[in-house]
Amino acid sequence: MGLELVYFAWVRERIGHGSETVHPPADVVTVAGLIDWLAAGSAVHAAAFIDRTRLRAAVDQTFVGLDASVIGAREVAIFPPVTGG
Amino acid sequence: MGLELVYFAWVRERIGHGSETVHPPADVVTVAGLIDWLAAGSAVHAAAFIDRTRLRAAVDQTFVGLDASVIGAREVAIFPPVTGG
Amino acid sequence: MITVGAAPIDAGIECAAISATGAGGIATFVGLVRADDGVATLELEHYPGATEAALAMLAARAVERWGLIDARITHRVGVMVPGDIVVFVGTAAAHRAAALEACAFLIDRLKTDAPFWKKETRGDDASWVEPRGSDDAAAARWSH
Amino acid sequence: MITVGAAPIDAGIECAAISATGAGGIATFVGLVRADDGVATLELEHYPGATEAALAMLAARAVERWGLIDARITHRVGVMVPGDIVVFVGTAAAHRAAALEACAFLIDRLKTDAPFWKKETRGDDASWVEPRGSDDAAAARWSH
Repeated sequence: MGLELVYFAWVRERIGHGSETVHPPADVVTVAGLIDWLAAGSAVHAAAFIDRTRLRAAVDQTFVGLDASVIGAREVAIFPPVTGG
Repeated sequence: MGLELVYFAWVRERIGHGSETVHPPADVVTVAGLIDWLAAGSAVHAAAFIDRTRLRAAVDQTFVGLDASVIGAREVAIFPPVTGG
Repeated sequence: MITVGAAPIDAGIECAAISATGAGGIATFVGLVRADDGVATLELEHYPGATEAALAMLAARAVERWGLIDARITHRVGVMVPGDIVVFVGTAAAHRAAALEACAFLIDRLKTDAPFWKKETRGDDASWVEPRGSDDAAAARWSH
Repeated sequence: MITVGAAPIDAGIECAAISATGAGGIATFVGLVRADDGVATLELEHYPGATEAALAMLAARAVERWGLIDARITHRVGVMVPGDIVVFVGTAAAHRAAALEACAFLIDRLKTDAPFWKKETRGDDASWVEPRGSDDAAAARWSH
Protein backbone atom coordinates (compact mmCIF):
# COMPACT_ATOMS: atom_id res chain seq x y z
CA MET A 1 0.00 0.00 0.00
CA GLY A 2 1.41 3.36 -1.03
CA LEU A 3 1.59 6.69 0.74
CA GLU A 4 -0.80 9.32 -0.61
CA LEU A 5 0.78 12.77 -1.05
CA VAL A 6 -1.29 15.92 -1.49
CA TYR A 7 -0.05 19.37 -2.42
CA PHE A 8 -1.64 22.81 -2.20
CA ALA A 9 -1.16 26.32 -3.58
CA TRP A 10 2.21 27.01 -5.22
CA VAL A 11 3.63 23.67 -4.08
CA ARG A 12 0.87 21.99 -6.09
CA GLU A 13 1.46 24.30 -9.06
CA ARG A 14 5.22 23.72 -9.11
CA ILE A 15 4.88 19.96 -8.84
CA GLY A 16 2.19 20.05 -11.51
CA HIS A 17 -0.47 17.95 -9.80
CA GLY A 18 -2.43 17.91 -6.57
CA SER A 19 -1.78 14.36 -5.46
CA GLU A 20 0.32 11.30 -6.11
CA THR A 21 0.95 7.91 -4.54
CA VAL A 22 4.52 7.05 -3.60
CA HIS A 23 6.34 4.14 -1.98
CA PRO A 24 9.18 5.58 0.10
CA PRO A 25 11.84 3.24 1.54
CA ALA A 26 11.76 2.23 5.18
CA ASP A 27 14.44 4.75 6.18
CA VAL A 28 12.08 7.64 5.37
CA VAL A 29 10.62 8.22 8.84
CA THR A 30 9.83 11.98 9.01
CA VAL A 31 8.18 14.57 6.79
CA ALA A 32 11.60 16.18 6.25
CA GLY A 33 13.04 12.81 5.25
CA LEU A 34 10.15 12.31 2.84
CA ILE A 35 10.81 15.73 1.27
CA ASP A 36 14.52 14.87 0.91
CA TRP A 37 13.72 11.56 -0.73
CA LEU A 38 11.21 13.18 -3.14
CA ALA A 39 13.69 15.95 -4.04
CA ALA A 40 16.48 13.44 -4.64
CA GLY A 41 14.34 11.50 -7.12
CA SER A 42 12.90 14.36 -9.18
CA ALA A 43 14.18 17.74 -10.37
CA VAL A 44 10.59 19.08 -10.32
CA HIS A 45 10.14 18.11 -6.67
CA ALA A 46 13.61 19.43 -5.82
CA ALA A 47 12.68 22.81 -7.30
CA ALA A 48 9.31 22.91 -5.51
CA PHE A 49 10.91 22.03 -2.18
CA ILE A 50 14.02 24.22 -2.54
CA ASP A 51 13.22 26.48 0.45
CA ARG A 52 12.24 24.18 3.31
CA THR A 53 11.47 27.16 5.59
CA ARG A 54 8.49 27.94 3.35
CA LEU A 55 7.01 24.45 3.62
CA ARG A 56 4.40 23.23 6.04
CA ALA A 57 2.86 19.78 6.40
CA ALA A 58 0.02 17.65 7.67
CA VAL A 59 0.09 13.94 8.40
CA ASP A 60 -3.28 12.22 8.07
CA GLN A 61 -4.87 15.69 8.09
CA THR A 62 -3.20 16.77 11.32
CA PHE A 63 -0.95 19.84 10.98
CA VAL A 64 2.57 18.99 12.12
CA GLY A 65 6.18 20.18 12.01
CA LEU A 66 8.53 18.84 9.34
CA ASP A 67 10.21 16.69 12.00
CA ALA A 68 6.97 14.75 12.56
CA SER A 69 6.86 11.02 11.92
CA VAL A 70 5.34 9.56 8.76
CA ILE A 71 5.57 5.97 10.02
CA GLY A 72 2.23 4.32 9.43
CA ALA A 73 0.81 7.44 7.75
CA ARG A 74 -1.69 7.08 4.91
CA GLU A 75 -1.71 10.70 3.73
CA VAL A 76 0.93 13.44 3.89
CA ALA A 77 0.16 16.99 2.74
CA ILE A 78 2.88 19.49 1.80
CA PHE A 79 2.00 23.15 1.26
CA PRO A 80 3.07 26.77 1.87
CA PRO A 81 2.18 28.59 5.10
CA VAL A 82 -1.58 29.14 5.16
CA THR A 83 -2.80 32.64 4.38
CA GLY A 84 -6.11 32.34 6.18
CA GLY A 85 -9.68 32.63 5.07
CA MET B 1 -50.00 79.69 21.10
CA GLY B 2 -49.67 77.04 23.79
CA LEU B 3 -46.75 74.88 24.88
CA GLU B 4 -46.98 71.24 23.82
CA LEU B 5 -46.07 68.76 26.57
CA VAL B 6 -45.28 65.13 25.84
CA TYR B 7 -44.82 62.34 28.36
CA PHE B 8 -43.31 58.87 28.08
CA ALA B 9 -43.24 55.58 29.98
CA TRP B 10 -44.47 55.69 33.60
CA VAL B 11 -44.69 59.51 33.53
CA ARG B 12 -47.21 59.17 30.71
CA GLU B 13 -49.06 56.38 32.53
CA ARG B 14 -49.29 58.33 35.79
CA ILE B 15 -50.49 61.49 34.10
CA GLY B 16 -52.95 59.45 32.08
CA HIS B 17 -52.19 60.79 28.62
CA GLY B 18 -49.22 61.22 26.30
CA SER B 19 -49.56 64.88 25.46
CA GLU B 20 -51.32 68.07 26.40
CA THR B 21 -51.16 71.75 25.52
CA VAL B 22 -50.62 74.21 28.37
CA HIS B 23 -50.25 77.97 28.75
CA PRO B 24 -47.75 78.57 31.57
CA PRO B 25 -47.32 82.09 32.96
CA ALA B 26 -44.33 84.21 31.97
CA ASP B 27 -42.43 83.44 35.19
CA VAL B 28 -42.07 79.77 34.17
CA VAL B 29 -38.65 79.93 32.50
CA THR B 30 -37.05 76.50 33.09
CA VAL B 31 -38.12 72.86 32.83
CA ALA B 32 -37.97 72.62 36.64
CA GLY B 33 -40.19 75.71 36.91
CA LEU B 34 -42.61 74.16 34.44
CA ILE B 35 -42.75 70.96 36.50
CA ASP B 36 -43.39 72.97 39.68
CA TRP B 37 -46.18 74.91 37.99
CA LEU B 38 -47.79 71.71 36.64
CA ALA B 39 -47.56 70.00 40.05
CA ALA B 40 -49.07 73.02 41.81
CA GLY B 41 -52.10 72.97 39.53
CA SER B 42 -52.91 69.25 39.54
CA ALA B 43 -52.69 66.44 42.10
CA VAL B 44 -52.17 63.95 39.27
CA HIS B 45 -49.17 65.85 37.95
CA ALA B 46 -47.85 66.36 41.48
CA ALA B 47 -47.93 62.59 42.04
CA ALA B 48 -46.27 61.84 38.70
CA PHE B 49 -43.51 64.38 39.37
CA ILE B 50 -42.98 63.61 43.05
CA ASP B 51 -39.37 62.42 42.67
CA ARG B 52 -37.61 65.01 40.52
CA THR B 53 -34.36 62.98 40.51
CA ARG B 54 -36.15 60.37 38.38
CA LEU B 55 -37.27 62.87 35.74
CA ARG B 56 -35.50 63.75 32.51
CA ALA B 57 -36.52 66.24 29.84
CA ALA B 58 -36.16 67.38 26.26
CA VAL B 59 -36.91 70.85 24.91
CA ASP B 60 -37.89 70.90 21.26
CA GLN B 61 -36.57 67.31 21.01
CA THR B 62 -33.15 68.18 22.43
CA PHE B 63 -32.27 66.31 25.63
CA VAL B 64 -31.52 68.79 28.41
CA GLY B 65 -31.15 69.12 32.18
CA LEU B 66 -34.12 70.25 34.28
CA ASP B 67 -32.48 73.66 34.64
CA ALA B 68 -32.72 74.27 30.88
CA SER B 69 -34.75 77.17 29.56
CA VAL B 70 -38.24 76.72 28.14
CA ILE B 71 -38.47 80.32 26.90
CA GLY B 72 -39.69 80.23 23.32
CA ALA B 73 -40.02 76.43 23.37
CA ARG B 74 -42.78 74.77 21.36
CA GLU B 75 -42.48 71.25 22.83
CA VAL B 76 -41.25 69.99 26.19
CA ALA B 77 -40.98 66.26 26.91
CA ILE B 78 -40.86 64.88 30.45
CA PHE B 79 -39.97 61.24 31.03
CA PRO B 80 -38.03 58.77 33.21
CA PRO B 81 -34.33 58.01 32.54
CA VAL B 82 -34.09 56.12 29.26
CA THR B 83 -33.47 52.37 29.50
CA GLY B 84 -31.93 51.99 26.06
CA GLY B 85 -32.85 49.96 23.04
CA MET C 1 -30.18 54.08 7.35
CA ILE C 2 -32.14 54.58 10.57
CA THR C 3 -35.54 52.97 10.98
CA VAL C 4 -37.72 52.86 14.09
CA GLY C 5 -41.07 51.16 13.81
CA ALA C 6 -43.51 48.55 15.01
CA ALA C 7 -43.02 46.15 12.10
CA PRO C 8 -41.23 42.84 12.80
CA ILE C 9 -37.54 42.91 11.84
CA ASP C 10 -36.24 40.32 9.37
CA ALA C 11 -32.58 39.55 10.14
CA GLY C 12 -31.97 38.20 6.66
CA ILE C 13 -33.30 41.28 4.90
CA GLU C 14 -31.35 43.61 7.21
CA CYS C 15 -28.11 41.69 6.83
CA ALA C 16 -28.47 41.51 3.07
CA ALA C 17 -29.10 45.27 2.90
CA ILE C 18 -25.94 46.28 4.77
CA SER C 19 -23.90 43.62 2.91
CA ALA C 20 -25.03 45.14 -0.40
CA THR C 21 -22.73 48.11 0.27
CA GLY C 22 -19.97 45.87 -1.09
CA ALA C 23 -17.55 46.97 1.63
CA GLY C 24 -14.75 44.58 2.57
CA GLY C 25 -16.11 43.85 6.04
CA ILE C 26 -19.65 43.86 7.37
CA ALA C 27 -20.40 43.38 11.06
CA THR C 28 -23.91 43.00 12.37
CA PHE C 29 -25.63 42.53 15.68
CA VAL C 30 -29.15 41.22 16.14
CA GLY C 31 -30.75 41.62 19.55
CA LEU C 32 -33.72 39.43 20.44
CA VAL C 33 -36.16 39.45 23.32
CA ARG C 34 -34.97 36.91 25.88
CA ALA C 35 -37.28 34.83 27.99
CA ASP C 36 -35.07 35.41 31.07
CA ASP C 37 -36.80 35.53 34.42
CA GLY C 38 -40.08 34.55 32.86
CA VAL C 39 -40.61 37.68 30.77
CA ALA C 40 -43.82 37.23 28.78
CA THR C 41 -43.76 40.47 26.80
CA LEU C 42 -41.42 43.39 26.29
CA GLU C 43 -42.87 46.73 25.28
CA LEU C 44 -40.65 49.47 23.90
CA GLU C 45 -41.71 53.08 23.81
CA HIS C 46 -39.79 55.78 21.95
CA TYR C 47 -39.93 59.53 21.39
CA PRO C 48 -40.97 59.82 17.74
CA GLY C 49 -38.61 62.14 15.92
CA ALA C 50 -36.17 62.61 18.79
CA THR C 51 -35.29 58.90 18.96
CA GLU C 52 -34.64 58.70 15.22
CA ALA C 53 -32.50 61.84 15.45
CA ALA C 54 -30.52 60.41 18.37
CA LEU C 55 -29.86 57.18 16.48
CA ALA C 56 -28.84 59.11 13.36
CA MET C 57 -26.37 61.15 15.41
CA LEU C 58 -24.98 57.96 16.99
CA ALA C 59 -24.56 56.36 13.57
CA ALA C 60 -22.87 59.50 12.23
CA ARG C 61 -20.39 59.42 15.12
CA ALA C 62 -19.54 55.79 14.37
CA VAL C 63 -19.15 56.53 10.66
CA GLU C 64 -16.73 59.35 11.43
CA ARG C 65 -14.76 57.58 14.18
CA TRP C 66 -14.22 54.34 12.26
CA GLY C 67 -14.38 55.65 8.70
CA LEU C 68 -17.38 53.48 7.93
CA ILE C 69 -18.84 53.20 4.46
CA ASP C 70 -22.31 52.78 5.96
CA ALA C 71 -24.13 52.13 9.22
CA ARG C 72 -27.63 50.73 9.55
CA ILE C 73 -29.84 50.70 12.65
CA THR C 74 -33.29 49.17 12.58
CA HIS C 75 -35.18 49.28 15.86
CA ARG C 76 -38.54 47.84 16.74
CA VAL C 77 -40.99 49.47 19.13
CA GLY C 78 -44.30 48.32 20.60
CA VAL C 79 -45.13 44.98 22.17
CA MET C 80 -42.80 42.03 21.52
CA VAL C 81 -42.52 38.46 22.77
CA PRO C 82 -39.43 36.32 23.45
CA GLY C 83 -37.67 35.45 20.20
CA ASP C 84 -38.71 38.66 18.45
CA ILE C 85 -35.92 40.83 17.10
CA VAL C 86 -35.68 44.15 18.96
CA VAL C 87 -32.78 45.70 17.13
CA PHE C 88 -30.48 45.24 14.15
CA VAL C 89 -27.15 47.06 13.87
CA GLY C 90 -24.99 46.74 10.76
CA THR C 91 -21.69 48.41 9.92
CA ALA C 92 -19.75 48.36 6.66
CA ALA C 93 -16.05 49.21 6.42
CA ALA C 94 -13.09 48.48 4.18
CA HIS C 95 -11.46 46.44 6.96
CA ARG C 96 -12.89 44.09 9.53
CA ALA C 97 -11.57 45.70 12.72
CA ALA C 98 -13.38 48.97 12.00
CA ALA C 99 -16.64 47.20 11.20
CA LEU C 100 -16.48 44.97 14.30
CA GLU C 101 -15.55 47.76 16.72
CA ALA C 102 -18.10 50.19 15.35
CA CYS C 103 -20.82 47.55 15.59
CA ALA C 104 -19.97 46.85 19.24
CA PHE C 105 -19.87 50.61 19.93
CA LEU C 106 -23.29 51.16 18.40
CA ILE C 107 -25.04 48.37 20.27
CA ASP C 108 -23.39 49.34 23.58
CA ARG C 109 -24.51 52.96 23.12
CA LEU C 110 -27.96 51.95 21.96
CA LYS C 111 -28.41 49.92 25.13
CA THR C 112 -27.76 52.96 27.33
CA ASP C 113 -28.13 56.32 25.63
CA ALA C 114 -30.89 55.69 23.15
CA PRO C 115 -34.26 57.25 23.99
CA PHE C 116 -36.26 54.10 24.55
CA TRP C 117 -38.21 52.96 27.58
CA LYS C 118 -38.82 49.30 28.30
CA LYS C 119 -41.76 47.71 30.06
CA GLU C 120 -41.73 44.03 30.92
CA THR C 121 -44.64 41.82 31.79
CA ARG C 122 -44.30 38.65 33.86
CA GLY C 123 -47.59 36.92 34.41
CA ASP C 124 -49.96 39.61 35.73
CA ASP C 125 -47.12 41.93 36.70
CA ALA C 126 -46.00 44.79 34.44
CA SER C 127 -43.04 46.96 35.32
CA TRP C 128 -40.90 49.64 33.70
CA VAL C 129 -37.26 48.62 33.48
CA GLU C 130 -34.72 50.65 35.45
CA PRO C 131 -31.41 51.71 33.86
CA ARG C 132 -28.70 49.07 34.37
CA GLY C 133 -25.21 49.75 35.66
CA SER C 134 -23.66 46.99 33.53
CA ASP C 135 -24.93 48.68 30.37
CA ASP C 136 -23.45 51.99 31.48
CA ALA C 137 -20.11 50.26 32.03
CA ALA C 138 -20.22 48.70 28.56
CA ALA C 139 -20.95 52.08 27.01
CA ALA C 140 -18.32 53.89 29.07
CA ARG C 141 -15.45 51.91 27.52
CA TRP C 142 -16.01 53.81 24.28
CA SER C 143 -15.63 57.24 25.86
CA HIS C 144 -11.81 57.34 25.78
CA MET D 1 -22.55 24.62 11.43
CA ILE D 2 -19.41 24.58 9.29
CA THR D 3 -19.67 24.78 5.53
CA VAL D 4 -16.84 25.14 3.01
CA GLY D 5 -17.76 25.19 -0.66
CA ALA D 6 -17.68 26.89 -4.02
CA ALA D 7 -21.31 28.09 -3.97
CA PRO D 8 -21.93 31.84 -3.59
CA ILE D 9 -22.78 32.87 -0.03
CA ASP D 10 -26.05 34.71 0.62
CA ALA D 11 -25.61 37.05 3.62
CA GLY D 12 -29.36 37.20 4.23
CA ILE D 13 -29.79 33.44 4.37
CA GLU D 14 -26.75 33.03 6.64
CA CYS D 15 -27.82 35.78 9.01
CA ALA D 16 -31.36 34.45 9.18
CA ALA D 17 -30.07 30.96 9.97
CA ILE D 18 -27.95 31.98 12.96
CA SER D 19 -30.68 34.36 14.18
CA ALA D 20 -33.13 31.47 14.18
CA THR D 21 -31.36 30.07 17.25
CA GLY D 22 -33.47 32.55 19.21
CA ALA D 23 -30.53 33.52 21.42
CA GLY D 24 -30.57 36.97 23.00
CA GLY D 25 -27.66 38.28 20.96
CA ILE D 26 -26.46 37.38 17.49
CA ALA D 27 -23.23 38.80 16.07
CA THR D 28 -22.17 38.25 12.50
CA PHE D 29 -19.32 39.16 10.23
CA VAL D 30 -19.43 39.07 6.45
CA GLY D 31 -16.13 39.32 4.59
CA LEU D 32 -16.18 40.35 0.95
CA VAL D 33 -13.52 40.41 -1.75
CA ARG D 34 -12.13 43.94 -1.93
CA ALA D 35 -10.99 45.57 -5.14
CA ASP D 36 -7.93 47.04 -3.37
CA ASP D 37 -4.82 47.45 -5.43
CA GLY D 38 -6.64 46.46 -8.58
CA VAL D 39 -7.33 42.85 -7.63
CA ALA D 40 -9.36 41.27 -10.44
CA THR D 41 -9.93 37.84 -8.93
CA LEU D 42 -9.27 36.09 -5.65
CA GLU D 43 -8.91 32.33 -5.64
CA LEU D 44 -9.14 30.38 -2.41
CA GLU D 45 -7.83 26.85 -2.09
CA HIS D 46 -8.49 24.64 0.90
CA TYR D 47 -7.56 21.19 2.18
CA PRO D 48 -10.80 19.24 1.89
CA GLY D 49 -11.61 17.55 5.18
CA ALA D 50 -8.74 19.09 7.14
CA THR D 51 -10.00 22.65 6.63
CA GLU D 52 -13.52 21.76 7.74
CA ALA D 53 -12.09 19.98 10.79
CA ALA D 54 -9.94 23.00 11.67
CA LEU D 55 -12.93 25.35 11.42
CA ALA D 56 -15.05 22.98 13.51
CA MET D 57 -12.37 22.94 16.20
CA LEU D 58 -12.13 26.73 16.12
CA ALA D 59 -15.91 27.05 16.46
CA ALA D 60 -15.93 24.55 19.33
CA ARG D 61 -13.28 26.59 21.16
CA ALA D 62 -15.38 29.76 20.77
CA VAL D 63 -18.51 27.95 21.95
CA GLU D 64 -16.70 26.76 25.07
CA ARG D 65 -14.84 30.02 25.83
CA TRP D 66 -17.86 32.31 25.48
CA GLY D 67 -20.63 29.86 26.35
CA LEU D 68 -22.21 30.28 22.92
CA ILE D 69 -25.53 28.71 22.01
CA ASP D 70 -24.32 28.28 18.43
CA ALA D 71 -21.56 29.27 16.02
CA ARG D 72 -21.80 29.23 12.25
CA ILE D 73 -18.97 29.49 9.72
CA THR D 74 -19.64 29.44 6.00
CA HIS D 75 -16.58 29.79 3.79
CA ARG D 76 -16.34 30.03 0.05
CA VAL D 77 -13.51 28.54 -2.00
CA GLY D 78 -12.62 28.76 -5.68
CA VAL D 79 -12.46 31.85 -7.87
CA MET D 80 -14.19 35.02 -6.67
CA VAL D 81 -14.42 38.61 -7.88
CA PRO D 82 -14.61 41.87 -5.89
CA GLY D 83 -17.93 42.14 -4.07
CA ASP D 84 -18.31 38.39 -3.63
CA ILE D 85 -18.72 37.13 -0.08
CA VAL D 86 -15.72 35.06 1.04
CA VAL D 87 -16.79 34.21 4.55
CA PHE D 88 -19.70 34.44 6.97
CA VAL D 89 -19.25 34.07 10.72
CA GLY D 90 -22.21 34.06 13.08
CA THR D 91 -22.34 33.62 16.84
CA ALA D 92 -25.35 33.27 19.11
CA ALA D 93 -25.24 33.89 22.86
CA ALA D 94 -27.57 34.86 25.68
CA HIS D 95 -25.81 38.22 26.03
CA ARG D 96 -24.34 40.58 23.48
CA ALA D 97 -20.77 40.85 24.79
CA ALA D 98 -20.18 37.12 24.39
CA ALA D 99 -21.61 37.06 20.87
CA LEU D 100 -19.62 40.13 19.76
CA GLU D 101 -16.31 38.98 21.23
CA ALA D 102 -16.63 35.43 19.95
CA CYS D 103 -17.45 36.71 16.47
CA ALA D 104 -14.35 38.95 16.45
CA PHE D 105 -12.26 36.02 17.77
CA LEU D 106 -13.48 33.67 15.04
CA ILE D 107 -12.84 36.04 12.15
CA ASP D 108 -9.41 37.02 13.50
CA ARG D 109 -8.43 33.37 13.84
CA LEU D 110 -9.91 32.46 10.47
CA LYS D 111 -7.77 35.15 8.86
CA THR D 112 -4.57 33.59 10.20
CA ASP D 113 -4.82 29.99 11.31
CA ALA D 114 -7.37 28.58 8.92
CA PRO D 115 -6.00 26.24 6.24
CA PHE D 116 -6.73 28.34 3.17
CA TRP D 117 -4.37 29.64 0.51
CA LYS D 118 -5.12 32.78 -1.48
CA LYS D 119 -4.13 33.63 -5.00
CA GLU D 120 -4.75 37.08 -6.42
CA THR D 121 -4.80 38.12 -10.04
CA ARG D 122 -4.13 41.69 -11.17
CA GLY D 123 -4.31 42.08 -14.91
CA ASP D 124 -2.08 39.33 -16.34
CA ASP D 125 -0.26 38.80 -13.04
CA ALA D 126 -1.23 36.01 -10.65
CA SER D 127 0.44 35.61 -7.27
CA TRP D 128 -0.02 33.59 -4.10
CA VAL D 129 -0.60 35.79 -1.06
CA GLU D 130 2.02 35.72 1.70
CA PRO D 131 0.97 35.56 5.39
CA ARG D 132 0.44 39.05 6.85
CA GLY D 133 1.90 40.29 10.13
CA SER D 134 -1.13 42.48 10.88
CA ASP D 135 -3.39 39.43 10.80
CA ASP D 136 -1.07 37.59 13.18
CA ALA D 137 -1.23 40.55 15.56
CA ALA D 138 -5.03 40.58 15.42
CA ALA D 139 -5.15 36.87 16.19
CA ALA D 140 -2.53 37.11 18.96
CA ARG D 141 -4.71 39.35 21.12
CA TRP D 142 -6.97 36.34 21.79
CA SER D 143 -4.17 34.15 23.13
CA HIS D 144 -4.16 35.56 26.67
